[in-house]
Amino acid sequence: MNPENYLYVSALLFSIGAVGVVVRRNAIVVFMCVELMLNAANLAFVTFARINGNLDGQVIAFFTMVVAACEVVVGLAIIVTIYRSRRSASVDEASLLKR
Amino acid sequence: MISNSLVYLIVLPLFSSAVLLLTGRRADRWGHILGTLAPGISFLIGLYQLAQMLGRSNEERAVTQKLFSWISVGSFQVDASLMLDQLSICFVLLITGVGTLIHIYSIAYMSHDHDRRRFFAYLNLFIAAMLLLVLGDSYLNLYVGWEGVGLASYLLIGFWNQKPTYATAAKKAFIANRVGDLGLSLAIMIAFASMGTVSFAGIKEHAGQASTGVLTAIGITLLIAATGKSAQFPLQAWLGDAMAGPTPVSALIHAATMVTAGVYLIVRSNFIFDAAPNAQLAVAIIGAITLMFGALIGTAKDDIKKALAASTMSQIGYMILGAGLGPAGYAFAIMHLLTHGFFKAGMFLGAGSVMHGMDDEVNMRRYGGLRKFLPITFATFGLGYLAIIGVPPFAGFYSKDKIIEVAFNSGGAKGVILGCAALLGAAITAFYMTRVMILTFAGSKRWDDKAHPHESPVLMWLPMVLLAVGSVTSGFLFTQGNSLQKWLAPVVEQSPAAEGELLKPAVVSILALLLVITGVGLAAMMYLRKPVPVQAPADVSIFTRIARRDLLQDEFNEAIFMRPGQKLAKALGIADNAVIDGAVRGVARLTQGTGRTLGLTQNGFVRSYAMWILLGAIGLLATIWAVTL
Amino acid sequence: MLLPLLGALFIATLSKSKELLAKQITFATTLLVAIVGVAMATQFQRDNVDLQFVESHSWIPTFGINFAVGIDGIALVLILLSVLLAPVVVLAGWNEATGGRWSVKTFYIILLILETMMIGVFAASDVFLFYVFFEAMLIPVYFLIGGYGSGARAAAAVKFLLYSLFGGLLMLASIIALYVLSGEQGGHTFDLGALSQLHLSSTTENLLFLGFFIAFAIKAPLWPFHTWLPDAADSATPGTSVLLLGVLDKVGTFGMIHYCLALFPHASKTFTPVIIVLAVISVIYGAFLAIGQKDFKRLIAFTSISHFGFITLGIFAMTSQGHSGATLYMFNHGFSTAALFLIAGWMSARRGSSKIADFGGLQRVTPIMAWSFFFAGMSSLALPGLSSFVSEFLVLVGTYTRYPVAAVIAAFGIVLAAIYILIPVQRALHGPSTEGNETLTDLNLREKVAIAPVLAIILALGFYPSPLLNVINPAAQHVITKAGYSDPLPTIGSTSAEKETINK
Amino acid sequence: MTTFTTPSLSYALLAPILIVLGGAVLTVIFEAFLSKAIRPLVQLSVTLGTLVLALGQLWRIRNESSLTAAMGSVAIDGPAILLQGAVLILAILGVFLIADEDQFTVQAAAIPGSQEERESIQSGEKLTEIYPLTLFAVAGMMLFTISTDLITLFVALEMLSLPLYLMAGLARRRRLLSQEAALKYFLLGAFSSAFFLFGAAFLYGYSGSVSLAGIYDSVSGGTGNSVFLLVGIVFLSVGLLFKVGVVPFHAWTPDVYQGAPTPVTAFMAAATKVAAFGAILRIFYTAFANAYWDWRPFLSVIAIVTMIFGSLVAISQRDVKRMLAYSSIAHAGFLLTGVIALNKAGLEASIFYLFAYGIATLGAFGIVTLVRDSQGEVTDLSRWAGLGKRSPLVATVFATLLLAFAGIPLTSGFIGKFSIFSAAYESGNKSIVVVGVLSSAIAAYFYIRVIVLMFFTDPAEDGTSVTIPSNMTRLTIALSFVITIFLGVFPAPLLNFISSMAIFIR
Repeated sequence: MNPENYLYVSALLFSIGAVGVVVRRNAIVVFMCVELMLNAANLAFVTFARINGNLDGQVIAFFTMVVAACEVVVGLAIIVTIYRSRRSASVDEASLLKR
Repeated sequence: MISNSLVYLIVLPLFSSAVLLLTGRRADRWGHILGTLAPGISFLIGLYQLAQMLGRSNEERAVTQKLFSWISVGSFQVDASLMLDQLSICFVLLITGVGTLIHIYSIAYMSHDHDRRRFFAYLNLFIAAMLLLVLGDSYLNLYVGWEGVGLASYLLIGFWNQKPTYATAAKKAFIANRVGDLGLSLAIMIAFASMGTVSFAGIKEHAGQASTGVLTAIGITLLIAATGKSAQFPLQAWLGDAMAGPTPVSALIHAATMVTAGVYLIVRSNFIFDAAPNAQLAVAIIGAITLMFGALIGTAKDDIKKALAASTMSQIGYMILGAGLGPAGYAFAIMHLLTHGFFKAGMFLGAGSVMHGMDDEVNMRRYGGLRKFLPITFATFGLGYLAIIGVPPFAGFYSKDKIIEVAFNSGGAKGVILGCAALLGAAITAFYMTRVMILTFAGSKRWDDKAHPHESPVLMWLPMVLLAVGSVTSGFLFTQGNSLQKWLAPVVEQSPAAEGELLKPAVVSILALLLVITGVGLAAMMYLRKPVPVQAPADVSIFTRIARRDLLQDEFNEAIFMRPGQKLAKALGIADNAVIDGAVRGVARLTQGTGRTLGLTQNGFVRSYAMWILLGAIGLLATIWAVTL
Repeated sequence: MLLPLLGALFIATLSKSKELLAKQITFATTLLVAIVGVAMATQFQRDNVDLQFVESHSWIPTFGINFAVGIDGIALVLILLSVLLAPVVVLAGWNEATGGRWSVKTFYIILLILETMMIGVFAASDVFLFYVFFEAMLIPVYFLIGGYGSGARAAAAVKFLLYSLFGGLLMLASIIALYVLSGEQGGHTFDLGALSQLHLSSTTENLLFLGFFIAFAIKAPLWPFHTWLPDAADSATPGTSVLLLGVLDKVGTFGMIHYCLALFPHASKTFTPVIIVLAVISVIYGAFLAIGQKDFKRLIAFTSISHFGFITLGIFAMTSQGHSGATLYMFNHGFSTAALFLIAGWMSARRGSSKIADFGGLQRVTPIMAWSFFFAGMSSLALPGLSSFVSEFLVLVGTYTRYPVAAVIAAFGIVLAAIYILIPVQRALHGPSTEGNETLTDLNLREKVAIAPVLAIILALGFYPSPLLNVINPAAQHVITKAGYSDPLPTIGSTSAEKETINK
Repeated sequence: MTTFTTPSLSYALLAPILIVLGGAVLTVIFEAFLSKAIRPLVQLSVTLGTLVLALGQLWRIRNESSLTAAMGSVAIDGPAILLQGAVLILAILGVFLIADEDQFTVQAAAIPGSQEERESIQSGEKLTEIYPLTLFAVAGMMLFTISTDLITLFVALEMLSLPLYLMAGLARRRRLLSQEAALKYFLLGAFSSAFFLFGAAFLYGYSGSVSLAGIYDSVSGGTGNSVFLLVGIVFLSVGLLFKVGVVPFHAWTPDVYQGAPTPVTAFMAAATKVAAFGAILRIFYTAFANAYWDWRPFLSVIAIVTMIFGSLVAISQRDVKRMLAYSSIAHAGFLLTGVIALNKAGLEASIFYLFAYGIATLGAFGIVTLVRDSQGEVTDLSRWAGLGKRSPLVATVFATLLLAFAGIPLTSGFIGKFSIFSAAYESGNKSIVVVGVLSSAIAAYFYIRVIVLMFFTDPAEDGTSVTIPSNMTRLTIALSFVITIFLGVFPAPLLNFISSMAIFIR
């Protein structure tokens, strides 16, 4: 099966994620969409690793997961504090800073 | 010939004027004496120079003195240097001589004014400037004196400037003069551009090669200058108001000397006008127009000084006419200038003395029968009167008739027209001068009893007497064996005897005399037979009314120049703020506006920010695609 | 040249309370500078057209920038102008610092810094250095206007600063371009001499020329870039206005000569017609607006616009008369405007208003003040025998020989000048002394001492301008020759008519 | 089955980063074990010590240059030294500001205005987590500027970002805003780093190598699918440009700058820009150098738009921190012109500009921390009116820094602008120079507006006052003032130093 298809999939995932970030209100969900985008990138890496026939791509994928994990830690922390002080996780309500 | 004493002619009065101005009130006690000595000594120097001159042969009578190099840039070289020749010596003597007399007169006349010192300072300044005007050896030096006398006249007209109208009169005079000066400066520019020099000698030398077009241009611009300074049509309007100045000023500046500077300029520039016939003709025409113009105004004026001013205007018209008639006329123009210097100054001083006696009343309708109260004034004024209307053997007769004669003989229709104008002018002159005489000295008293007319002190009548003597004798002297003509010959080329005389001198004289008599008679009829009303009658012909209003000269100027000018200034002021500055402010406001609008994109919603990023990314993809494919 | 700076530093060390001392030190410093300046002038070899008193220290070698100074006759004259005016301003404006936003001391510090920069901007022979002074100079002026001025001073200051900055940035773009081009043609440099040797394509040259010219036109100010001047002059203190109109604006016209012509001779040729037109417009326009003004300061400001029109005219007439005239004009205008402004300042300080209508009959009440004003006015309308006549006439003659029409139109400025000077003279000095003027006091000794030298110089140069002209002429001649021009010859003979038309 | 070789690291060259990381770990441990009483002081001194030490080490290796310091994933060369040095210096000055505990919440976890928050304030607790976070961020930034392969780049990116996300949320006052800033910064940051990663993936796909050198080779070789390259460049750029905050990836800047505690704002405004631009310069000058035909157009567009947008919007700002934020956007635009220039001059200019700008920014925000009322900082411009009267010194310094931003001669800003514009002009992008000049004219307007406000407007009596700065804050401000002026008058030494160093090695 043509590895390019995996690229299409990853592109699709990435787009879904990006659009999700734009359209969803709940901070958690937005964050999940970002994760989706990261994983789309992972998929792309792995695919390219396959195409190029070297392992660097795979390695990066692992790195990415670790980094993503760190991001989750920081991200959730921030989101939780917001939730605690605002009693809501909607990103639209956090819009005091403007103009 | 080189002389090194010329400069003192100018320096003395200049110095004294500076002293008087700078020392301030401290000089009040002796200011007038110093102020009178300065021109006096200058007069003596002038006489000395004359003696020297007479001692030399006709050709090398001119003397020069180079003081220092004034302006020297590239080919534009102007020295501050003086030149005294047969023409300027006449003026020097006139200025310093008459000037001194008037200074003496002023000592008494201004004795009550606590600013007398300042008055003398101005007078000295004027003398200095006027001397520079006639002594300068280049148009630029002349220009300095030219504007200098303008300044002095401004200061003196506005001497009593606490009266707003007087201040305005001064301003008017200065601005009118400035227009003339513009002409002069243009003339200098053209001259330099075309001949590369501005000195009389240089231009005289090159005038031959220059094209008629250039010469005409120079001539016309010079004429403009002359009309400004000499109150000729169309820049005559200021002279009437200039009578706001103290009477001695009117006598010295606005009768004897400054206003004749225009004549000097034209005669001095004879080499240009002789080569530019059109310009010359223009001069003659202007002269003719003005002599009629002034005369007509003179007939309607009740203010004695304004009447005299009008006559001055008209008499200078004669001179300009004479100067406009070319070589034949120059000498007579100058002659009339000198004689006029005597008799008009004398009459003005007379008028001053009358006002002195009538506590500054100027309306002739409030005079009358003054001859018994001011006998000397009457006598001197009368002599001047006879001189101006041209009764032989008084000065005016010789000078004026000569001009008329030359006018007739200048050939063709031109000659006839100009000649007739001059003759007619003579008649009108006779009329209005007689009117003045009668209204002032003859008839019954019309002043109210508060006034106590009395003869003026010796310091005032002595100058009048001397001037009267001048106005009696001068004409005779100048014409005796064409002395003045011969004297001036080296400066102004003499023409070969005027071709085909149209009228013999005798004829002219007789014609003139007849007309004069008619004029006198007419006046006598009108003002001697029935008593003169104290209030100027309102029910008079439209012509009289117009004449009273100076033939609408002011109305004309205001309508054509002043008001549009003011409007333009105001309009521009608004435009400047609205349009230009408005544009600038507009740009500023626009920028701010855009900024604020763009700022609205910052709506605080994180998702819209994300949207921006997404769109940005897509946009970048688009551009990069567009570029590569 | 560094003297004022030292003075400034020294004053900075003083305590606020010692106002008088600060003033005295400032005055002493400026006076000293003036003396040094004059001494230098005497050392100047007039017939040597190269830059003199040259000094050059490497400043930013990376960009080939040197701290290079050196002056020719023109620069010398303008430096003289600055150093001579400075003490006058200090003395004349003895008390104008009080009532400012900040301490008197600050005022004099800024003043001295400004003087340093004024000298620097004229002396610089390195384009970058010139630009640095050109821009940095704005800041002190900005604070002088905004901090010690009156009325809408903040707005005026901002307007002034933005106008100038805008022009300056355009110039910066041109300078960058020059720098890069010089790099392409053998070695980055900012040396004026080297840059003038660059080979530029005509388009480039035109654009760069515009960059410089607009900056200078704003500074000068030339119509239609002038609208900042009246506001600035209106709200600045008299002293500041004197420096602003008298010296700073000269940087514009100086720059036209020193940079536009030197760097872009061909572009200058190309744009000359346009500039001549603008200049003539400025002459007439400024005069008319001056006639319309109701306020002394604004009136003087507009007269200056008219005068700057003359200066620009003289510069771009490209004749030795025009050029020498223009440079001399800068000097004279400096003094006559200084006199006008200082006296107008004293008048309004005494009267508490600068509206012309509020005055009347001053000649009776305060003769000396009135006379000084009248005198200054006369020199402003270029009365022969006073300094500005010589320069104005030279400009006109010089212009006429190449652009007769322009000269003739500009000549009408003479008449208008008479009007715009005589109107205020009549309203304020003549007539009966009106309500509120009877009690005004005449000039005191300090003011007399301050104004006397100015009037003296005006008079002296009117009769004997040679000392300056001799310095200016060679330089001016040099500039013109470098710009590829030579005086039109006298057109004697029948062909003169055609030749004139050609010159048009 | 490949044989396993132990990676060889040249520790000397990596020492600066390692020192910082070590310090970071150390501070974490202290955080855990030291008593409240001594913690702040210890943490502060350790942090400063670490940074200074790192700087010293950096100085010792300034003439080294190697590609194999860490198996080819970092490059130690002139620019690397310069940029790391810049980061460290800015960090030190930044820490001086951060040391002002009064800026930070004591209990990031506590709910704003809650009981426990009040208690913890009364108990005189001090927040000190900020120090390890700072150190980690600094380490990340340093790594970002030197890393030469995509993995390291990505890791470094996250390493510098994550701490900043947190730091943005630690303000003591207006905590809601602060937290919101943190949230926005985090979400958008993560979003953009996803782009970065995706781009990286495609570049890897294009060249089959993750090292910039490898990408460079295949670009010049022209092998590989150019579509992958273009997509890669674009998405990678998105991630990078987001960090420096240029239009249209700028949206976070104003909000975060305003919401974050001012010292943090100062630190990230100054240091992050250096790091991010360091990386951008390295990537575009080495990896994409030969593909400039592809990326120059859109970078030019972005630069132009950014310069104009930043300057325009800044005019209408009413909050000093937002105003500075927009000005930083405009400056990012100016800096991009240096990238576009793509010549040695451009590189030198950019580095100089980064340093000069960072210093000035620190000073400016430092002053912002000083202007307070009872509620804490006053950032509303209208209440800055008359500052010049109340405390002339502070106002003068601030004015000077603003003039530096505006690029007035005799300040570092002018030299920077001049050098960067001339570099851009030299590379033939005349249009950008013109736009840059014009937009700096616009920019001048709002800087001057603030100056007018401070000096020529009379103060409103509303208790706005300038607190006596702590010695360290004072030091930062003083230094930034002095350096700004010095670089304006005698830039030669630094410029020479930079030009002697600024060559990328591949």
